[in-house]
Amino acid sequence: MPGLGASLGRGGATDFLQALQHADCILIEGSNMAEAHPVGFRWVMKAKERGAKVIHVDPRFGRTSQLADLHVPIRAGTDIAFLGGLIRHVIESEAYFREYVVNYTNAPTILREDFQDTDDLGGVFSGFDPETATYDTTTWSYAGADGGTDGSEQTHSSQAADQHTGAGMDVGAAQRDDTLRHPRCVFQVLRRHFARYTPQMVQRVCGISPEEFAAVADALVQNSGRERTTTLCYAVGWTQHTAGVQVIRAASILQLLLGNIGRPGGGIMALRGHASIQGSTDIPTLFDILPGYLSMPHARAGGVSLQDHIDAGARQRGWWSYFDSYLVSLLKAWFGDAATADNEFGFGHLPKLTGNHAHFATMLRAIDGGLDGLFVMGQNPAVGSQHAGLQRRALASLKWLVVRDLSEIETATFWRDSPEIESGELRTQDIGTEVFLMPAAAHVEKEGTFTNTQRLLQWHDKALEPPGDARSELWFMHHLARRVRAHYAGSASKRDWPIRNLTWDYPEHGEIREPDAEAVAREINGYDVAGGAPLPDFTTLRSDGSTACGCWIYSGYFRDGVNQARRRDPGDIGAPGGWVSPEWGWAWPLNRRVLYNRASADPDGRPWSERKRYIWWDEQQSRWTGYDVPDFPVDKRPDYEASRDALAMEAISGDDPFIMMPDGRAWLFAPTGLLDGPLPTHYEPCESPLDNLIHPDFHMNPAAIKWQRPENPYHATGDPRYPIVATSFRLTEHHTAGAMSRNLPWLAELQPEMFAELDPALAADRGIEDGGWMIVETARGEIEARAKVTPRIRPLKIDGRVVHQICLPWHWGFTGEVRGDITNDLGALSGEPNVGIQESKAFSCDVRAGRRTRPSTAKLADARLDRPVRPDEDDPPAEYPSQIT
Amino acid sequence: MSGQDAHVGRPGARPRSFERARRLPLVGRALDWGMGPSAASATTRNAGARIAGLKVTESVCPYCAVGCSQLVYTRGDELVDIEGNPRSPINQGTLCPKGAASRQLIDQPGRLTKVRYRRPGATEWEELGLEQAMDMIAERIIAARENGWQDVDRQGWRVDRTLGFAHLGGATLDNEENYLIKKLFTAMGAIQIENQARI
Amino acid sequence: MTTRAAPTEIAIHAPDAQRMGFFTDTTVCIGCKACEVACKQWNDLPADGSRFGRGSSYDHTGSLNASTWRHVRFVEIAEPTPQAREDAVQRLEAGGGGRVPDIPATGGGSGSGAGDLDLVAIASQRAAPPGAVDVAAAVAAMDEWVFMSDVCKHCTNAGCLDACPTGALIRTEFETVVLQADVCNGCGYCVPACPFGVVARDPDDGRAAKCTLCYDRLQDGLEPACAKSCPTDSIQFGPYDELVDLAARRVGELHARGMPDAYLYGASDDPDQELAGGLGAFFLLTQPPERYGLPAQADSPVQENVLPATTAAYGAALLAAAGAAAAFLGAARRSAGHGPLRFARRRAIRSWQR
Amino acid sequence: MSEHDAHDATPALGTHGGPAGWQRAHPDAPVALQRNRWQDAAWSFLYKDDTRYAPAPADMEAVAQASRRMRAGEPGAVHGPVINAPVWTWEVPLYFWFGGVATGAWFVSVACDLAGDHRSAAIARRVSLVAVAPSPVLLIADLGRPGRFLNMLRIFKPRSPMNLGAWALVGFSGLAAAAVGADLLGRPRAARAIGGSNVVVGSYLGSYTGVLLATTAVPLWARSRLFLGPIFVCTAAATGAAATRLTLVAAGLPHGHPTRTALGTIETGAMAGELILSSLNERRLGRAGLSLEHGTPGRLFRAAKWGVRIGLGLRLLRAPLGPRAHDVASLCYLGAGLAFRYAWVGAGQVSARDDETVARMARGAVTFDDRLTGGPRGRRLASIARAPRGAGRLAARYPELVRRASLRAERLLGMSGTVAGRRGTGAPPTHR
Repeated sequence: MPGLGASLGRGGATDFLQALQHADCILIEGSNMAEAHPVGFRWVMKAKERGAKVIHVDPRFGRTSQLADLHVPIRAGTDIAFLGGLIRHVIESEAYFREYVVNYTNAPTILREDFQDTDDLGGVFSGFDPETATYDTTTWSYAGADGGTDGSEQTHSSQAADQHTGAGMDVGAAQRDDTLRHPRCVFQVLRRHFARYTPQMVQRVCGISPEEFAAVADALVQNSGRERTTTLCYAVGWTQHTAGVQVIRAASILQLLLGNIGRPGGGIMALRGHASIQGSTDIPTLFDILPGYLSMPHARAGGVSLQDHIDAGARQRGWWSYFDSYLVSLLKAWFGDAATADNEFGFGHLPKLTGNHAHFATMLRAIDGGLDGLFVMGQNPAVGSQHAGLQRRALASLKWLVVRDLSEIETATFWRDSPEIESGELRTQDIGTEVFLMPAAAHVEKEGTFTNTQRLLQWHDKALEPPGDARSELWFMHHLARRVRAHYAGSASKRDWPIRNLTWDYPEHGEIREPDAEAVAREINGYDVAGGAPLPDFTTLRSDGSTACGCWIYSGYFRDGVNQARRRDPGDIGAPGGWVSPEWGWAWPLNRRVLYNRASADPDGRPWSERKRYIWWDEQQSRWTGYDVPDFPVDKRPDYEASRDALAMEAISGDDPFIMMPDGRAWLFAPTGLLDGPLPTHYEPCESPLDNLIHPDFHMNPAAIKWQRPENPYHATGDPRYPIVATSFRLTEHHTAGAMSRNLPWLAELQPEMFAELDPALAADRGIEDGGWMIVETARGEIEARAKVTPRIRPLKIDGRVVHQICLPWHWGFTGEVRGDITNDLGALSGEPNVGIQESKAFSCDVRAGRRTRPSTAKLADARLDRPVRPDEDDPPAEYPSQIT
Repeated sequence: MSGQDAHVGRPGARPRSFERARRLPLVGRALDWGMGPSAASATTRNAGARIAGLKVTESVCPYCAVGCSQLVYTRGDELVDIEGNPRSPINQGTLCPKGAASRQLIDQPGRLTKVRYRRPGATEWEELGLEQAMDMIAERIIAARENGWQDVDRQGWRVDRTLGFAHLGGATLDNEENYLIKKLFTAMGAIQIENQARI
Repeated sequence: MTTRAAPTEIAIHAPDAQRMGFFTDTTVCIGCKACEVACKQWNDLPADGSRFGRGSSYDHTGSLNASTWRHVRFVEIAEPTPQAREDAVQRLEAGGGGRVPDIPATGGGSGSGAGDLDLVAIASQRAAPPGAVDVAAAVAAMDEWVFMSDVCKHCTNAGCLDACPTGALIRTEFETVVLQADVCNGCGYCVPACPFGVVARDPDDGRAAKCTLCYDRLQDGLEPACAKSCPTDSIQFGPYDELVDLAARRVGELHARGMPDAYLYGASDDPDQELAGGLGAFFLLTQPPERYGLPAQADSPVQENVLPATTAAYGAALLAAAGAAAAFLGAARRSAGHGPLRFARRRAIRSWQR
Repeated sequence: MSEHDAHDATPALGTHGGPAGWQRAHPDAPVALQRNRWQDAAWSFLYKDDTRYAPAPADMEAVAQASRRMRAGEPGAVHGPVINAPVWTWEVPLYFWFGGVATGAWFVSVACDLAGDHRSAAIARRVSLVAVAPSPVLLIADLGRPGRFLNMLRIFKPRSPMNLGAWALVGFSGLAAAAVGADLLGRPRAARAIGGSNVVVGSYLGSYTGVLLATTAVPLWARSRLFLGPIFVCTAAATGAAATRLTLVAAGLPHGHPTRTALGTIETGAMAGELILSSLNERRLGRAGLSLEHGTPGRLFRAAKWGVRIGLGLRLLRAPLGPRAHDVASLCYLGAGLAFRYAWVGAGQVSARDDETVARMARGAVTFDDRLTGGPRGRRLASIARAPRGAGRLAARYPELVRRASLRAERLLGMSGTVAGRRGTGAPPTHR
């Protein structure tokens, strides 16, 4: 999550669920927590009964809102405007936690003179190139700090390359004004930037009345400071936007101004929707990063050497100065004895990126005939991915497809009963895709770790043998690797070097020859190359090839050869600080449960208040101590003053709690790491019935990715055919695309049919009856759903006109016990510039009563006739809008 | 429960007629006949939790990311019960409906136990042996790798990669599994490795 | 505080058992239905299908039945009183004012441009045409979305228990009412004898079935499955007396927080006012009981009616027997007396008795 | 696809009809990883003293007040279902009818004996035995688990009318068979003695069916609790007498025989009584009686009443029409009796689904006597057996009250057509 990473240092929730009980106010926005995370909401309820105020800001009055003290309806996709209003309120009313802001954030840091804000340029920051729709980020740097990132080399797809690293920026030379009065200090820039976000503007953009706005603002301000803390909880309602990362940035800025990061009951709780989605970014099945958020190498003229890559990725100061150790240890873990200093530890053999190879780009490649095969493991893109109709067409263009799941999901049967077959656009006999549907093992039939939303690694033991030919992914990958390696064993080709030299000697056991998950875990944890002893943590990693480690941030989870993730001791919950339960599982990094917890103490190392005591400096023992593992060098005195030219961790002073950042401070203003601006700015969603009132010249995020293709038509702003705002949400009773819930009769009966929630006025206007059928239409498709006409959805008055919103769950598809139309048939492919996430939480549509008369995606059938044949190069053209019509 | 005594003996509070009849000497007892120990069956008298004495395994719920701990009770290879782990400080024994239904996730209708294979252009599934399927997949991934291989890109920069195959998924997989996916596929030169959602 | 069942009613005696029960606090319920599923999971009950209902909010399984022993009710539009509806129209027409959350089109600001809210035009058609959405009613009911996990009440005066002719229903040592599946012969009498609509007969199996308060789990010291799974502890399980005390405190606290409508359903009332003598599974509600499909007052229909009904019926039967006798004796006397037809009658008697 | 298709989620796990086995896997072993004596429940309780969930001891009076206030007055919107409808099928009313015939015939047999007509008495006993014979079959057929019929006799439970009824059926059948056996063996005195004693059992068999219905939560039945028994007894007496009469006529009982006269008097009197009681009850029922007016039960109820009226008319006109007219009247009574039974059982099912009536009954405001007597104390069910204050006086005035109520009902019905209708529609729902 670069939103959190660029602000605070690490892309993970700063908090854990039990800590919510210590919050004095909980703002849930962009999340439907009670429905999507019911057990997590347990701790919100505890906080509420301890006196906390719970606020839910959401287009839909859902089960979360019912339990909240205050529900504020908001127009979907306007979160930055609302958060910006709160930021402005906090600054203008001087309600910010001054001591925290001055000491722990980069508010006092002075920016370059040539930085220009959106106010100066009518909606973009300095460095914007309308031709490529990208930014040169040079001018966003601190004054005096030379280098900065070389913006010209940035592309949309290089995403994570520099986002955590800020490579090359010499923050040591940065100047600060602790009075926060310097006109070019971050604080003053921030103040000016958000000056437009007045309550009146919030009302015009979001549809939130000044009274409601004041109620939220007062609650946040009153419940922040030395004695009190506020937590923000969010989920994909914030991230799945073309400015999603900047929403998280805005939330970070707000929490930093209020002084809530790193403190018990504070922080930003990212609520992930899949058991191990945090784990699948930590150990990424993502194209642009290597395990532990190390960037994948990018191709460049003359080739990229290991040193080039380290120079691009490492920082001189802060924790990222050890980038080289982590990368080399990873290469040692992968290539073993073959990786030596002489051959750059095999670095040169890693595949290199040249552009966007994310999911959507890949599927578009597939449509164009540029992809032979696809593995789909535990995912259901035919239902669950944006523009599902396009996804299914892409599947039909493959030569082969391997699907691994528990049951026959839509992705595996698209050739038989998809809407495209129904419409006659595709004929089963003509689909040349060879499909392997492999039975998978369920969670109790294998062992391993999930990394849950609070960065907690929990080991699950194996209770049963998988039935029949069902196997774990571990088994599948292991035995596939065995075959592939056997094939290439005799090859002398340079390109086969990584396969030949890949370390792959995991012991097998049992009749089915299941590889040993703990052996894999030990490799991830890391070991001493000479002796093979497990490493205690990542501080022991070296760049000389003496250590191997598959994922540096997980180093320590097999400390002392003990599976730390398998620890199951809750401890004494009632003891002071006992609620942290540090012996239950293992959280990365180093079992820290609250990140940046040095900030729970004041610059002198004393708790900000007795009530919010968490980590403090123990003068007698001369070390940091408390309820958690200190997120700080444990013996670095609070009064340690780093010299200006100190490097690495020496450069982090005793009162710099954000050790991942080169200046040890959280970034209100992100001089580097983001591709669409150093500060969040309100842009309308890609598809919106309304104009951007704050920056009329730039309707949507100018750096966002759009694919202008006939099969991916977009709605123009204010298109009268699509006047309604749609958003999607999850129900408690189902899970994601339904593969894990629609087949379960116990769950299927609880929510048997696809429905859409709409307000009574819209229903009356369109003649839609509660419980009757209705159709939701976009340029991509039309789906039918039962109407749930409910006063829980309220029309909003936006800038003088009434805007209706509809809310769509997205759990149904064309197989399973209960079936229904696919919400994702409605959306268009679009991409947030930093991470490429789609905008599925706000788009425009139209509704009418009745049932559809043709298959859901039939209207795009003709659009594909003029598609190009196989492209001559790797990257599909991603066209970036320079002007939005 | 001091406050409650005030109600007892309140003026006008009289037992109902049935209660009065029941309390009549001798005859009143007849109203309770047939409700005593004679009504309980042997099964009821020996009732107990069917998981008593079963093997238990600690697991983690596979649905959302809260990380609820589960207790899995099994009799040999038969799954008997999945419920919340009361020792977990996260969920303290509770589960949401999905977690509570996860026994049915394992024993769901239509749970796959055999490889299904669809030939190009075919209208029906065929069954395939696991080893045969693995061999076929290995053949195809190797062919796709070679077919999509690039030593250099269009500008002549070294890329050492293949665009022949891609991977999607992982958010509900174990870390160890994702690690092997990333490790093998990256070593094979694949870069199009993606999962559920990019956050 | 409740009329405790006399010991003879208890079928299973255990030396230190005490009354156990459920306290379901709807003010902390998130409507997740975990209880419904956890119950089915533990008791191995099948899914029994559902239908997408009109106006049923998120409830598609309808009601408790033989294979649904916990059921979460959702009440979304509690049809407002005429006065509340009228108030809503007024508020709409005023284009603002009133409590903020009560205004459907928020962000309107006070007094400005209320006229262009098409909502008002629709709402102002005070009597909505049949079938159309009643906007004003909807507005009046805006924030009244309530969830309630329903279950067998384990009544002190249990109609099903009183009715059961086979002894399949018993009161256990925990003073819960348990249906013994190995005894029940499916007579169906308990179904209408339950004033709460809890017990039902399974159409496939033929036996009646209902919540056992996890009698088998209690034997091994385990919490019932629903209470254990409840993520927000809306369902609380424990010794009855402790639960009642806790629940009463909770009501007091909610009253203090400005929720005067919070009340206990099935506990803490005067003993003679208590629902069915006191419910072993009682509820904290915030709306009138009928919103949740609960009767405002109830007692075991058997205990209520059996004595007067039997007296009337049996008395009538004896009267009928006496009447029959009287009719015969009267007829016989007439035939013995004088009259124009007496010879014919005597002839008839003689011919019949021959 | 129709608009509200039910989804059949074929069970993957789970068995119908009861909890999973209550057997421990190992009889003496504990449950692994769970603490005994509900300690886990206490340990994991979320709202302990560190919260303000329930901080202070409550004012119990205020708590009770809140409960009573929310449960008083008009119910407002009712979101049903409140109670479950009875599951009894066609066998049950038929059983009621046969049981009634048997009882009525037995009464007749005893009366015959008393009047000295022993031949008729013996025939009546046989009629009764024949009528009671299908009863167990019907009763068993209605059970969900017919094989477990004998579980009814597993215990003796006076509290349960059905249990007593099962015992009564067994007792009655046994005694009836014994009496008929005695007849056949030429022991008339024994038969008479058994017959006399069987009146005690028969009186219960003939009347408990009304009690059975009255001891449910179904508004129509529960609120007719003082009427149902007498009505059912009337039906029993009338149908029993009619059946016996027809049998005796067939056996050659001559016209003018006092037994024939007496039977005619009994069936007519009983049927007239039934008609009067039913009409009276129907009117006092108010909203709860709506289910007797609509749908199939309503049609059956009307048909039954017409059957009775025709029977009464035929009997009055038997002089001009001849004796056969009386036989037709007897048949009318038998048919009417059967229709009454089906109507009462069927209407109960409709009534149970009328959520608003159920709710109103619970609020103590459904029948007219509820209003006339000022409603029961504390809004309790009006029909609760606890005597209200001044019960003695009330009992004395009850007939008068019922009369006034009926008048009032007629006025109200005449004006509005419905009583406290279901939001204006008046008709109770016929399906859910």
